[in-house]
Amino acid sequence: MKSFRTEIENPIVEKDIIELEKKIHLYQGGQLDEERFRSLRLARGIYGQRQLGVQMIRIKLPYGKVTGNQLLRICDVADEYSTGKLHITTRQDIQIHHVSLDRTPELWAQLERDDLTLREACGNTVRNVTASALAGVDKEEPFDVTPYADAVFRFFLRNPICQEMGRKFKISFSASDKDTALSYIHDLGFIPKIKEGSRGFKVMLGGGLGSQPRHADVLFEFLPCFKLIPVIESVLRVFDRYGERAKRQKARMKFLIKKIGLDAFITQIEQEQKALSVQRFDINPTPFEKEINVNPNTVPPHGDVDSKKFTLWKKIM
Amino acid sequence: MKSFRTEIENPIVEKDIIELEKKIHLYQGGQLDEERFRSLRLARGIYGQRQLGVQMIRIKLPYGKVTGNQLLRICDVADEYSTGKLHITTRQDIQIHHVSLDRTPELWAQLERDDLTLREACGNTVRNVTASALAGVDKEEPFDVTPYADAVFRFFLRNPICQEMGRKFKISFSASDKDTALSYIHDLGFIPKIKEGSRGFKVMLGGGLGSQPRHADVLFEFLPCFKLIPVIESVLRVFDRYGERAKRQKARMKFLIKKIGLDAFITQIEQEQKALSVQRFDINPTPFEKEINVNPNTVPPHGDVDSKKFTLWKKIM
Amino acid sequence: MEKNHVIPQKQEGLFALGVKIKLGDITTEKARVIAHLIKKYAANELRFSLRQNLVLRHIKEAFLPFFYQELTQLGLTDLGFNSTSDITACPGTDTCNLGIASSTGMAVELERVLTKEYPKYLENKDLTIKISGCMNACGQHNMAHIGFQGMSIKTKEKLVVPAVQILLGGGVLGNGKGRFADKIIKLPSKRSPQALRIILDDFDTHRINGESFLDYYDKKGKLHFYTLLIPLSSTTNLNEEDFIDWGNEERYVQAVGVGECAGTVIDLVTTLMLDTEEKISFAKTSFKNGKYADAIYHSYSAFVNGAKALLISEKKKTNTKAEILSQFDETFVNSQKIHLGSDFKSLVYQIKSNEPSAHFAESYSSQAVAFLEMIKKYRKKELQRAT
Amino acid sequence: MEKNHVIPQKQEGLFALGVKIKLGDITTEKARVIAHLIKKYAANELRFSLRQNLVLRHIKEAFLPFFYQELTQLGLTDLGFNSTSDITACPGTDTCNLGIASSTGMAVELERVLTKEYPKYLENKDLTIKISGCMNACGQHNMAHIGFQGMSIKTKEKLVVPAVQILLGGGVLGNGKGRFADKIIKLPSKRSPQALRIILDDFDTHRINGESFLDYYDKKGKLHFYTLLIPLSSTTNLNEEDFIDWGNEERYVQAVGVGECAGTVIDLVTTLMLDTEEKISFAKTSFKNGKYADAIYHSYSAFVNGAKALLISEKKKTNTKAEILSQFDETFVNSQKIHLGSDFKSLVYQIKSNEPSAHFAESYSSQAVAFLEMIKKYRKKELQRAT
Repeated sequence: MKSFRTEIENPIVEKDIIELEKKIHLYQGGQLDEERFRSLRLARGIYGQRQLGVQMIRIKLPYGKVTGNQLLRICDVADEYSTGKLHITTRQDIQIHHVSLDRTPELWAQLERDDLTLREACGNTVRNVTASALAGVDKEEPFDVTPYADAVFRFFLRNPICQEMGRKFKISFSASDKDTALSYIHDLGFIPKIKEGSRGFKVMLGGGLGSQPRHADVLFEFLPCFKLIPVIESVLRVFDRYGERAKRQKARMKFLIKKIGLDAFITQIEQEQKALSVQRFDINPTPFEKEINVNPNTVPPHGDVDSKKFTLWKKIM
Repeated sequence: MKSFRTEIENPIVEKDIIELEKKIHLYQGGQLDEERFRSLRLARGIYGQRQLGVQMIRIKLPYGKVTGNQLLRICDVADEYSTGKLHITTRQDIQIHHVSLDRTPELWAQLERDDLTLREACGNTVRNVTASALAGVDKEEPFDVTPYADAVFRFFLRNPICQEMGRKFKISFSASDKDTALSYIHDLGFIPKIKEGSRGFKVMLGGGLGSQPRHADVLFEFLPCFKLIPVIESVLRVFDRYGERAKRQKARMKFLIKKIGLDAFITQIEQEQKALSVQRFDINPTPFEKEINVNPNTVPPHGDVDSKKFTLWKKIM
Repeated sequence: MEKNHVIPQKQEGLFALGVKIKLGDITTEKARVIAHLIKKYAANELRFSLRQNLVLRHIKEAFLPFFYQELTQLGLTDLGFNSTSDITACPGTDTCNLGIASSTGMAVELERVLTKEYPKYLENKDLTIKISGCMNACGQHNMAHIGFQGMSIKTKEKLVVPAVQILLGGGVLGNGKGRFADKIIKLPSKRSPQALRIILDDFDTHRINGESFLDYYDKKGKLHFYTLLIPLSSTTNLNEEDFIDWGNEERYVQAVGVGECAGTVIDLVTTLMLDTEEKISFAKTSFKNGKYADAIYHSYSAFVNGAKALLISEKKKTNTKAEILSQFDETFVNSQKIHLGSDFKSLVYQIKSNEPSAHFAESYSSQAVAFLEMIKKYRKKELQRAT
Repeated sequence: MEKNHVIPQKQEGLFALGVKIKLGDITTEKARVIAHLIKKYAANELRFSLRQNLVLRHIKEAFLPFFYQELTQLGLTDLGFNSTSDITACPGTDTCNLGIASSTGMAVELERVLTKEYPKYLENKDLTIKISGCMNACGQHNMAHIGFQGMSIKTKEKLVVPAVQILLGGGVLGNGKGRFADKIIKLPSKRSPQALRIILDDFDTHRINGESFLDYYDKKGKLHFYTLLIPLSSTTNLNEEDFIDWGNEERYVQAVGVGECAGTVIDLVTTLMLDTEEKISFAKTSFKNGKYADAIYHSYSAFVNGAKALLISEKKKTNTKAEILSQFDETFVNSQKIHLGSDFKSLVYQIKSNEPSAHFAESYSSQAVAFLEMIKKYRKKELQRAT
């Protein structure tokens, strides 16, 4: 196994990538059980594909955001390791196909140089934390949910309580009551609210699509922001302990709630208080509210525009 | 795609391996149709495996023979690219598992350095030419079939008439009438005979196992040796032209013979005479009959042997 | 608010831009242009949306024409961002192991129908269409107003046809509430465009004072729509088309774990034409090396593959090489569509009546070259007529 | 002629050697020793046989003891080369996409039964047993005297059980002639050893003056054997064992193209024990970095995985983490098999009643270490007792 030089500053990430390379080598030496290798690589965004011998790679983009350089980096990786085509998923990730298993560590190392991760994009982990695409600019939003989605993403990445759960876990943040992030089909869906001037969330619990869809229940009409992470941690701990693990079709959290009932589930969450790693977690939105620097002022030259089509396209009510 | 330096003398083999590397690269770039890539790699001994992302490699050993160095080479390759375990198949090939697709060109290049091939071990081609394991030493054999099996293997390797047939084609040579190479379940099965002092073969046609087994028919009671290759070529040409190609379950030659009947099939073979690349092909057995050099004479020292067990094991009637 | 592609932001004077990306697939070439654009003129940030599109932000009004110009050059200013024609579809049989029938192929076809026959739905943001390739609903089909779920049906004669389950009545209501779609009926998937026409026509004609689709659906009830679509569901009047899934050429095979499963959408006809060219070059090399029998066989394969390419594009059967020769005569030579100077079968079967001499090898391969030119011209003419 | 492992060659004074290789699997380590042996003492040549064995050749009589000695050290002088106990089996569910039930697992079991209960079949060259994992017969099951074909059966309660089709009456007759085996009956595959005993006992007792198995089979007819085996075929009296395929630990799941399909035989219990050790080391690292909540969770996983390992080896259900805790008490603690000083549930659920302090993290992880030692000792004792 060609080992590449990883110029990754972050030692934890570097350890992750080198471990992936080691496990691929073990697997190809027949010394690693397929089942365990599968859960390991799924938790690193590497998914089997219909065509044999090649893999699909899912790049995790919290609330669907990329900077210019990050998008350029994704394009370089897609040309080098895949087919030069990006697929945008319905949960704001980017998928590239036909990737060789051997080259996934290298690919991951390159993405990390622009702070992009494959970590827990697939597998029985907390998947991408999504948010409405207009979060931060939506006229109807009480406040920008982006900082809160970001804090949740960072807090549960590599967190031991959600690395080997019974099934995947999906979290969404909607910008407004229009709920474009579809909270009612998520394990945990958050809708921003202001109550007596302080920020909080309406919390939807245990929704899901699939062959047996379930409408989420209202867990809290209003949950103050400092409670956001502790509540999520307690829900994850309960799901990890009581969630079904053998029968895959019955393993999503929606089936657990159907089995023991919402009240019993809430009692369990309350009993987790003591064990939580944090009793409150204050999220500071200011780094996300910096001045929008839209330089420069002069519009670059451009060909004349077909005014009829442009108006139709622009049509602002 | 890391390209490795191939120190292969034989330009045809080198071209084959470099082409495989190119096609893998195209496939991983999404520019090669899965179906076509599959038939290309199957014809180069690379087979999909149950575990995702890894391949099974079949090493083709005509009449099951290996020299010491060839076996050592196979072991080196199995340790380097696979799980350090060799699987002997019921058609005298060696299979190794859990191999990474990217490294198959390298693997093949190493095998070729000891004149071992992956070529046409799988896919819709002439598979390994098998022979009874005692061929050449069997007390009951009229003559050693090894030189004839070898000539057939070399003549049809890379031969355009059997690179993209409708289905696989299996040829066997039995050492004696005991027919341990199972001629009755082969597309073409040969049993050595002597008639008026000259060598020839009883020829069995159109046998096969699978879900609908068929007992082979007798094509010739006695076919002189110089006719062996021309007859095989004519059978392959007829199968390539009239064999079913869409419905896989009906594509083996046994189904064609069932459909048009043995007589019609024989007429077709006769009509191929003119187009054959050779009207007769003389096979020279002498290179295979060189003195058996069992050096040295002195038995190396060894621990004393449990005589009771040894006798049981040795028990020659 | 999201009336169309330009969305005013809460930050005065700044706008967000909605860019529709068909099936969420974008080439790196286009993505790079957009990356440079946002770095310079859109606060170095964009968001991928939950409808598989792009949303740019923080754009000053004065820059809108410039952005429109740049995006148009990338072919990314089609109307219909977040509208009914912005159909969500999972990769399905393209790259997913679990895909039973093609969702992307169907999405392309339904979008074509909407753009050509129901243009007003390009601005309708309230009605969504979603397609999944299997029951696991990665394409969210069971929360769409009109949903399609890929599956397969067995006809009486045990033949397998790609099929689709039609679902109606799903949707987001807001503030945490939403609906799941009801299963209405199963149809051969090639009839989904017709099903969509029937649903939209019925809604457009009987809808009163702009009632929403969901209100209309609840009012009419499931049975009403079942009866509307029943005629499409019978599997006794299937034609050849119905046996071929969207975006595919070959007959549908439900690849259920049959060893290595098939499933890409690369155009088979073009591949076969390239293959024919390759065989002709092999013939030349063998000829140069004095291997005349090999050269003849390569030319023979060139004839057969070239004929197979044309027969596949006409959806003809090509089960054996021999059948390809007779089918080609039947379809193209006897009908005078292609003039060879003799029938195709005797042209190709020269291989049986000639010894593998240098002379024959040469004439046979030049005939193969001429044949390839002829079918290339024929195919070009056909493609021009079709588009 | 091939009476046993040493076969006199037509070349006077030289012998061929038959070496039985179980399931045709040999490590490179052993193969290298043999390669050097043949280079020096066996004319630098060996042949792999059609029964997945090795045949060395050109060995002088004087060298036979030396070869016997060398092969014994490699564990390759088991009796039964080419005999009934030399069972042909395809890789089946180990590595083949099409495998429905395990053929290698069954072959190992049948060989054990033959070696222990029917030793004379180790010298019987006339009766062959062959096993395939599916109907494609790569294991040649339908040309064996006694054949087994892997499949699965659905019980009334819709549960899937690994099953096997028994076939009888195939074989090579010589000079181009041979027979195919008839399908006799379908049984749960865990009953194949019992089926083999019934067939061999019946043949041994009722066979007259050494008639061959094929003559006996033709004389008695298919129905005779069907009636013999009927009692084994009912699926109303299945036990837990019957739901687990040969060479596997977990309940049988027929992996039919379900996304990424499962199928290796690496011992799950050992993997879980290693996993427990890994979790304990993670706990230590987290503790050192002051991440006490993380350390506690790793110790918690160590408790659960360790318990799961023991429960699996006892074929107990381990559907959820919570169930594992109660099952462990029920199976090991209440039955006094393992003494913890308290029940397992309260030991592990300390996590719920303690804040994630450094003090608790430390005591919890040392308890986990002690627990791992205890189950390792228990498992070692169990394994000794079993073999």
